[in-house]
Order: sequence, then C-alpha cells, then structure tokens
Amino acid sequence: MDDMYRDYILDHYKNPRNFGELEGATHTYHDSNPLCGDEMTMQLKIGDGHVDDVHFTGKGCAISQASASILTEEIKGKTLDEVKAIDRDHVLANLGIPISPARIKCALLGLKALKGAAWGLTAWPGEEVKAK
Amino acid sequence: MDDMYRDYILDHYKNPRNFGELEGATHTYHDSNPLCGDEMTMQLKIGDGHVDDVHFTGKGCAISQASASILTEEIKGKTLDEVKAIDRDHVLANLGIPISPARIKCALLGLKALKGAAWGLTAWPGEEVKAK
Amino acid sequence: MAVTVKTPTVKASPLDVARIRKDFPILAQTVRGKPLVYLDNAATSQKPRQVIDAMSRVLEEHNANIHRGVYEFSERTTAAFEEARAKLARFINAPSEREVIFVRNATEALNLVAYAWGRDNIKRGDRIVTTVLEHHSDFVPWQQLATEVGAEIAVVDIDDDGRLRRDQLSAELRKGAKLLAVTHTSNGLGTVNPVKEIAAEARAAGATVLVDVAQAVPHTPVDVQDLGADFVAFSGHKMLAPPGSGGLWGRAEILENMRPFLYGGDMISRVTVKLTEWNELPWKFEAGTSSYVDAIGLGAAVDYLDDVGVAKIHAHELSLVAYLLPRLQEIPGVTVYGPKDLESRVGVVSFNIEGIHPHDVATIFDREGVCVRAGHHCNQPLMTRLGVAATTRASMYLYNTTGEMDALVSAIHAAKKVFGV
Amino acid sequence: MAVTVKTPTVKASPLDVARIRKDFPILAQTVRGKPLVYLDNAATSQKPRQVIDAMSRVLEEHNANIHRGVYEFSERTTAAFEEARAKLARFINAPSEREVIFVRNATEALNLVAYAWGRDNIKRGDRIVTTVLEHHSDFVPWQQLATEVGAEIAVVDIDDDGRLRRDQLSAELRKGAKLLAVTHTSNGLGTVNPVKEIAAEARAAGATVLVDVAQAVPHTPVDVQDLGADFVAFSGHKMLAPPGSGGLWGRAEILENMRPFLYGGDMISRVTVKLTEWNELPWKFEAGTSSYVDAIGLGAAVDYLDDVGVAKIHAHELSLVAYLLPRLQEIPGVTVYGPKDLESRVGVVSFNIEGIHPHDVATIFDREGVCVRAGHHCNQPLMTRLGVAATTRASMYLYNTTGEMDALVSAIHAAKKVFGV
Ligand SMILES: Cc1ncc(COP(=O)(O)O)c(C=O)c1O
Ligand SMILES: Cc1ncc(COP(=O)(O)O)c(C=O)c1O
Repeated sequence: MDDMYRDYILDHYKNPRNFGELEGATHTYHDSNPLCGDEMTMQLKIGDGHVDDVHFTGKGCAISQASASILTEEIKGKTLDEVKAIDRDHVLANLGIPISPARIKCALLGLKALKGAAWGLTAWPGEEVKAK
Repeated sequence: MDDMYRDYILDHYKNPRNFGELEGATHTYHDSNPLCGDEMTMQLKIGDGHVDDVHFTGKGCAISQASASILTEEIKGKTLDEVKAIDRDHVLANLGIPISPARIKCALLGLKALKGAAWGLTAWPGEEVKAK
Repeated sequence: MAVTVKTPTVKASPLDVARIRKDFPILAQTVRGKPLVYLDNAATSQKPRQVIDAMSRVLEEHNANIHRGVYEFSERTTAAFEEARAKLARFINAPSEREVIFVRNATEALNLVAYAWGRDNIKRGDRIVTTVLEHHSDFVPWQQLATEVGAEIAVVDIDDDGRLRRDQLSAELRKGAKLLAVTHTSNGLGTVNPVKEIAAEARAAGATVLVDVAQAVPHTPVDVQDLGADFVAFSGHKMLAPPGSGGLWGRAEILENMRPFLYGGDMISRVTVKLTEWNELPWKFEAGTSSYVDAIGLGAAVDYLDDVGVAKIHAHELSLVAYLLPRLQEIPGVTVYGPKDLESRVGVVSFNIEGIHPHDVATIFDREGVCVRAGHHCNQPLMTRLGVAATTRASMYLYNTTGEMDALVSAIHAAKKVFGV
Repeated sequence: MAVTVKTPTVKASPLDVARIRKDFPILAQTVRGKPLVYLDNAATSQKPRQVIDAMSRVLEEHNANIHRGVYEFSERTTAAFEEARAKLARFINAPSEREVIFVRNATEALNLVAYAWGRDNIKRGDRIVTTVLEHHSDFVPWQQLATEVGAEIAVVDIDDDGRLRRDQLSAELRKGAKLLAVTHTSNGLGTVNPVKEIAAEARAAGATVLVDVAQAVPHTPVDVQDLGADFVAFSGHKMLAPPGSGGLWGRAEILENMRPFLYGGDMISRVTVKLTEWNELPWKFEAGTSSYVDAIGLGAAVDYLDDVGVAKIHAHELSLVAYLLPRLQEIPGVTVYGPKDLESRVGVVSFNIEGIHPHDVATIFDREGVCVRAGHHCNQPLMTRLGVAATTRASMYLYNTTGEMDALVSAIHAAKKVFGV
C-alpha cells in the first residue's frame, strides 16, 4: 500500500544492518530525540582516515532505525572527510521516501549521531534550526 | 446640547459647594482614583450623631467634583447612620445624568471618601468589585 | 486489570452529536481525501462557529483596548471581557469573579503560582508533594522551585492500573508538606483522581492544595468550592476556546496576600519613581494588555459547554470509551495503559501496538485521516514509570462518534498490515 | 518650543488611505450615529480583514496543537506558526529566527527579561539606568527587581520639549550601569529617542541594552542589528495583530546563557524526576501551548505592514501631525506636551484643554465619535514630571485622515463650548 513504509524501509527496520556494539571503536557518539524517545549510538572504527567499520545501536521508530541502517551501509570504506560531508538532503534522498516535517528529526537522528562521532564530539555544539 | 454636562453639573464643578478645609473636623478621609488622577478629601464635623458640617477638597473631573459637591449639600444635618446608608444608586440617581461604565468611579469617588470619613476609616478595607 | 465493560452494555450517548458536529466548521474538512477523525482533543480541542464568530465580532465591531478607555468601544470590549470572566467563574463555581485570573494557558497559571506564591512560601527544607501523573507543566515549575530554594520534592506513584497510590500519598502528607500539586485528570491515561478526598487530606495535613484541572474542566463538571482546593489551573484551548485563553482560580485570601507576578499595565494602581501600588484582584495578576479576544472566545466556549452540558459530555465520552476498549483489547499486540474500566476516567485511551513505534502508528493513522498523538504527552516521568518511551493516545470530545472509534480500530489494523505484525 | 511646521508646508501622505480603510471592517462602524474616528492607536490598533481572516482560517481549516503532532493539521499549523516567526524576524531584521520569542505582549517580554536575565545578572549594588519616559511595563519590573536584589535605579529626565536629557544619561552611564532600559518611542509624548547612539554609548559603558520598541515597530522601520540593542520588546496588538501576540528579540549568546522563564510544555527537552533539560532557542522560552492563532495573526499583520511599507506609514503619520499641530496651537487654552516639531517623533499628540479634565474631554469626544485616550497612559512618572495628573492623547495610524484631524479639532471646540471655556 505504501509510499513511506516501503519494503526496504521495513526490512532495514526489522533487520538493521551493522547493528550492535562495535569492538575497538575509535569514535562513539550518542544522541537522542526526546520528543519520541528515540535513542541512537553510532560507533566508528577509523584507520588511516577511512571508515574500517561502523555499528549502531538504539531503539526508535522505523524511520530513524532504517535511516541509520542505510547510512551505515553507505559509509563503510569512505574517508572521514567524505563522511563529514554527508548532508541532510543526501540522507533524505537516500531514504527515498516522502518525509513529513514532523518526522524529519526521526530521519536525521542517525546522521546526527554519525556526525557527532565523525567529528569526535562529546556533545552537540550548535542547534539544527536553520538561521535565516 | 448636553445630556451629561447639564448646567447644574457644570455649576457644581465650577462653584463647588462646601469646598475647602473644614476647621474642627472630627472625621477626615482621603481617597483617590489613580486612573484619572482624581484626589478627594472629605471632612465631617459630627456632633451628637449628626453632620454639623461637611467640606471637601480635591481636584478632578467635572463628574467627580459635581458628585461630591451635591453630596455635601445633601448630607448636612443628616444623622451619621443616614450618611452610612447612602448607596451608589442613590448617588447616581441624585447626579441625574447618564454615567457610562468608565466614569462610574469618577461619580462615586465622593461617596467613597464620604463613607471612609463616616465610618472613621484610615484605609479602605474591601474592594469595590462586586462579588458574584 | 478487569475489563468490566463489554460491547453490548454500552450506554447510549445523551448527546445529539450530528447536530453538534454542524457547529464545528473544521469537522467538514478532509485529510488526504478522507474524512477528518480528530482524536487529539487532550492536546487541543476544535472550536465551534460560535467561538470563532465571537472573536471576529470583537475585532470587526468594537475592538479597543480594555479598562482604561473612556469611550464606547473600549467600554463594550471591557464589558465583554469581564462578562467572560463572570461566565468562567460561574462555570467552575468560584465564590467570586475576583478570584478568576485570565492567563495564556494552564502552564502560565501554574508558573504564576510557583513564582508569586511559591517563592515566598516554600523555603529551604520544605516539602512539595506531587505525583508521577503530572504533566510537565505541573511538575517542572515545582522541581525548579525546589532546586532554587532547597526544598524537597516527593513524587507519589501509581498502581499498575494507573490509579494514584493513596497509601503513598497519605504517607508523604504525614511527613509534612507545604504544597500538594496534583492533577485532577491525567492527560496521559485519562485517570480521574479522587481530588476532593485528597484535597481534604492534604489541607488537614497543613498543605496548600493546587489542582491541575486542565483535563478536567473541559470534560467533567468542576466545582472549585466542592473540590476544596486552594488553586486550580486550566487552559481554554482544550475546552473549545482559542489558544491564548486560560484561567487560574485561587482563594481570595491567598491571592490577596501574594506578591504580583508580571509587572506593568493594568495590574498597577499607582507608580512613583520609588514605589508602586497594585491594583485590586483579579487585575493585580493581569499585566499588560490582556488577550481579551481570546478571553471573550473562552466566554463563548463556556456558553457553548453550558448549553450542551458538561455532565452529558462526560457521559458521551464514556460511551465512546466503553465502545472502544473491548474492541482494542481484541486486537492481538495492542496494550492499553491506565484504567481498563469506566470508573473515574475520561475519554483518553493510551495504547501501544507491539512492533510499531507510536510515531509510525500516528503517521499511518494520519494517512487514514485519523489524528492521534504519539509521544510522551509531556508526561516523561509517567512514561518512565510505564516502562515505555512513548504511547499512542486517542482522546475524545463531544463531537466524536462511535463511527470514529471504528475508524481508529481500522487504522490499527492498517498499521499492523503495513508492518506485518 | 519652536513651531517649525505651518499648515501650508504639510507634505502629502504617500498612502492611499481610502483604499487602506476598506481593509478595516471596524472603520465602517458608527459611534452614537457618527462615523468612527479612531485615534487611540497607541493603546491598540484596529485589525485588517487579512488578519481576522488568517485567524479564522486556522480555526476552521487546520487547527491542531503545534510542534508535537505527527499528523497533517498539526504540521500545517506548526508551519504557519513558525512562518509567522520568520516573517517577524525579517521585519525587525533579526539575524536569526532563533532569537525571536513569541510572548503575549511587550509587558510579558520585559518581565521575561527581568526574571530570566535580571535575577541572575543584577546583583546587590548594581545600577539600572532607565528614563522618566518609560511605560510602567518597562519601569516597574526594574523597580521591583532592584528592590528585591538591592540594586540601584537611576531615572534619566527629559527637557521641557520632551526630549531625553542626553547629558544626564551620559553621566549616569559613566557612573556604571549593568542595564539600560530605555524606550525607543514614548507612548505618552510621541518622542523618538536616538536609540542607536544611546545603545552604542551604553554598551561602551558595559551595560546590557534593552529597548522597548512597543511604539516603534508599528510606526517606524526598526532594524535590531542597526539599533545595537541586546533585547527589544513589542506587542502585536499595536501593529494590526490581535492581542495575545508579541515578541521578544534577544541576542542568541545572551538567550542561550539565560535560564528559562516559564516551565512546562514545549520548552522542555527531557524530564526526569531529578532533572530537566531545556529545548533549543527560541522554544526554550515558549512554555505551554503558544497562542498560535494570535501569532499567525501577527504574521499576517507583518505581511500587511510590509505591503504598505512602514516608512510610508511613518511619513503618513507625520503628515497628519503636521496638519494637526498648528491647528491645535491656534486654539486658546490648548497646551500640547512633548515635541512641537516633526523631528524624531511619531503620530502621538498629547494635550490638555484648560479648565476641562481629560476624562471629561474624552467623554465629550466620544459623543462626537472621536476615540482618544485620557489618563496617565501608564506613564505616571512622566505625568509627575509634566506636572499634570493626566493628558488627552490622540494617536494616529495608517488609516487616519486629515478629515479626522478636523473632527478632532471640532471635538475640542465642542468640549470648550460645553464647559464654557
Ligand atoms: C512604550 C510601551 N511599552 C510597553 C507597553 C505595554 O504594552 P502591552 O500592554 O501590550 O504589554 C506599551 C503599551 O501601551 C507601550 O506604549
Ligand atoms: C494535565 C495537563 N496540565 C497542563 C497542561 C498544559 O496545558 P497548556 O499547554 O495549555 O499550558 C496540559 C496540556 O497538555 C495537561 O494535559
């Protein structure tokens, strides 16, 4: 029936790729979306400027989990700079489904956690609200 | 032309009766209406339970001044109990002009000061808002 | 967790819902081509034509700033504003209009009490008793006040049916409490607390009693004198009025002894460079230009509710709950939170579907035209207590129908189909 | 007290007032059989059809509580609300929407700063500099804060023309000040202060600068970045929007470091029994359900003002003042307060008629259909400074006409006739 809950989205939700603790992670970032109670931790193992491995853990809605799962598949082997350059439009395009304004934060939680990890943050500095 | 600013109102305003300090006053009460800046002091000389004399001082709009002036004329010689029994409807009827809600406080300032004096108050106890 | 109500025993609603629905222009709208099924009434209610028109009428016919204008429009608008206050006072049976303060919403009312009463009456070492059922707006102000002054906060738990633990509450009150802050009706579960008994117990223990009636006033008759509270707080937008309107009721003796909250405008009697004197009640607590159009809208909403009858609205909501609950419980994987019977509850039904996050539920519902809330409902301590991150909440009002309950049930099946659960 | 403008040199208004008037349904009303002459715009403005319709449209077409609803109506209403914020931010040239907080009115904005910034930043012995021109809403919060914490307050005087005493102000700032709270435009006299220069001076002296722009934003272009202030406060209802809407702008660095003001609802990110985390700007300062209908009305008002052009509105008002002032000064017994020229002023004209109390003036005006304000205009320190208890104030806006100025002058003659002065 569905525009949004396509098979591959549900598949990523039910069978998330790269899910679980990453042993030997060099970069870890935890984030959450208190509005819906979603939690997400991204872990990277970076060697020689490349993503040797990536795992995530967390719980949340289908959109946030699928988005994170898809993202982990994409970035394996990428350079750290390439990871840092991924933007929200790219993630939304990759998801390939219409995302309503209320669900944007769900769709971007994985990216936010990934960026936090890639930049080596311990807390998120700015905020997501676009300046004028 | 005028319903409200009748000749006798303007006459009381311009030539207030019983205006000025009352020597030998036994009861004095000062009140004001900060909204319009009106000030009013009522002074009574009570002997044997009767109003032997009454004076008022103050400044304000035509309505408050005329209302006070008319009131002082009326109560001379009355008993203290009679003075205490005067109510707002009586004062408004005596004024004999239509008073809009915004001007009610002006019309009743004299009465309020008079009551304060008659009851021997130093500060006004309750408040004028009608209970339900 | 007994289910005491079965489908056949549903009491008929006392309302003529079809007629009522005609008063609400928004209910004729469609969402993505489907009829609107609005079940987010605990978040905010829809507004009848009568309220919308009352607001436009002020702005088109006699708009002027209130209280200080010596001209007819100002007098008419002032009269309409103060008449709305009188209606509201009657509606909650306040002893006097002087005790009814217009605020933006329940949140402002609760914070007003925390700032203007709390800062002078809650001292280091004092105890505030509250409950895990509270909306954040009746919890965080007390938490912050307690932190600021060094007071202690005790949070009374619920049992597994979503009922307040009276034993715990009594124990906490016995330890001594300056304030009991308790919700009348839970926005998360629909539980109605036995506030009258609780208030009596708290006052006997020496506590000031504040009751959050934001979910009560719209749905059940509330009589503040019968309740025995010291303060009650509520929002207009949950009771057919526009956002921007709401009320704080407090006992006159207490309000009179409180410092003001916001300073400026109408709340003032006299200002000198050195000193300021305050206006009388209720205006002492209404600083600046009031939201008089919203307040007049609230007056019109009270008229509407009075016409229909709040007791009937409550009975109507219960008839919907009685219809819905057994149908929900038949669906595999659906967990309903809170009371499963009709005893002391309103038309709020919180649930989860196994394997589907509430946000996904709400998104799929939306495509079916069914508007519900998914999230923590500003009830995070309660969610933690329930052991969930979020729930899906359907909340009803006078214009909802059993047909809409069916639509909700269908939407659940649709969601389960999408997720294959 | 030079009168620099004489009747013949009146500049033509750049506005098509006849067309504008058609947008304001209330202007077609009559008062006691006479056409409405509304000259109480400094108290509140009238509202165009576009604003009234924008409000009804929300309530009839997509009303839902904002920010947390995962369904279309909530998303549409949220979008309209945040779009209104964006419009407002552009209108005052705020660097970011994050810095624009919706409040009920200027009074709430000013108190928000006093509570959430003032209590942490003004300490015993600190100095607050303000002026005798302030509205009570920008004076009493500071007076009360100063009393509470033991700070000192310095009130800068005006000269006999109603202009701020810059020499005094400089002297006070040199003595040291934590805060300068100054009005941009006086609601009592219509004076426009040289706020940009003053703000620069105050900031150089180390003071935080708060500017009350409640009478400025509706009548003159305001650019907060150019102004150089740290906070500005204003009300929607004075700028064609409904009561219940208003704005506080503050620099992000300052807002981020401030504690919240009201607690509950949207301003929260996460609550546990022990601890609460706050939402991001601007929502950190918007507790409970916002007056989103009023805010959306304010967005529509900004659109309207943008369409007409605020600079043109200012020029229009000055053309009315230029027309009125010489006519007033011809009338024996009329005293005009404040600036008598067109330099740095808006369309506010305060005056008295010898021998007639302002309240009697306003009452007689009302019967002529002329609505003006009589009283202290929440400006008691200013009244004391002027040596009067009250004044009569005519204040203009985009829809007023020279014909209405004539009506005002006639009304003065009528009042003089009644009183025989
Ligand atoms: C200069 C100024 N500041 C503040 C205010 C207060 O506005 P509000 O009553 O909308 O809070 C006013 C309104 O009269 C004003 O003119
Ligand atoms: C029980 C309860 N209290 C307080 C509030 C806060 O209401 P408002 O957002 O109108 O301030 C709500 C609204 O959700 C509520 O349900």
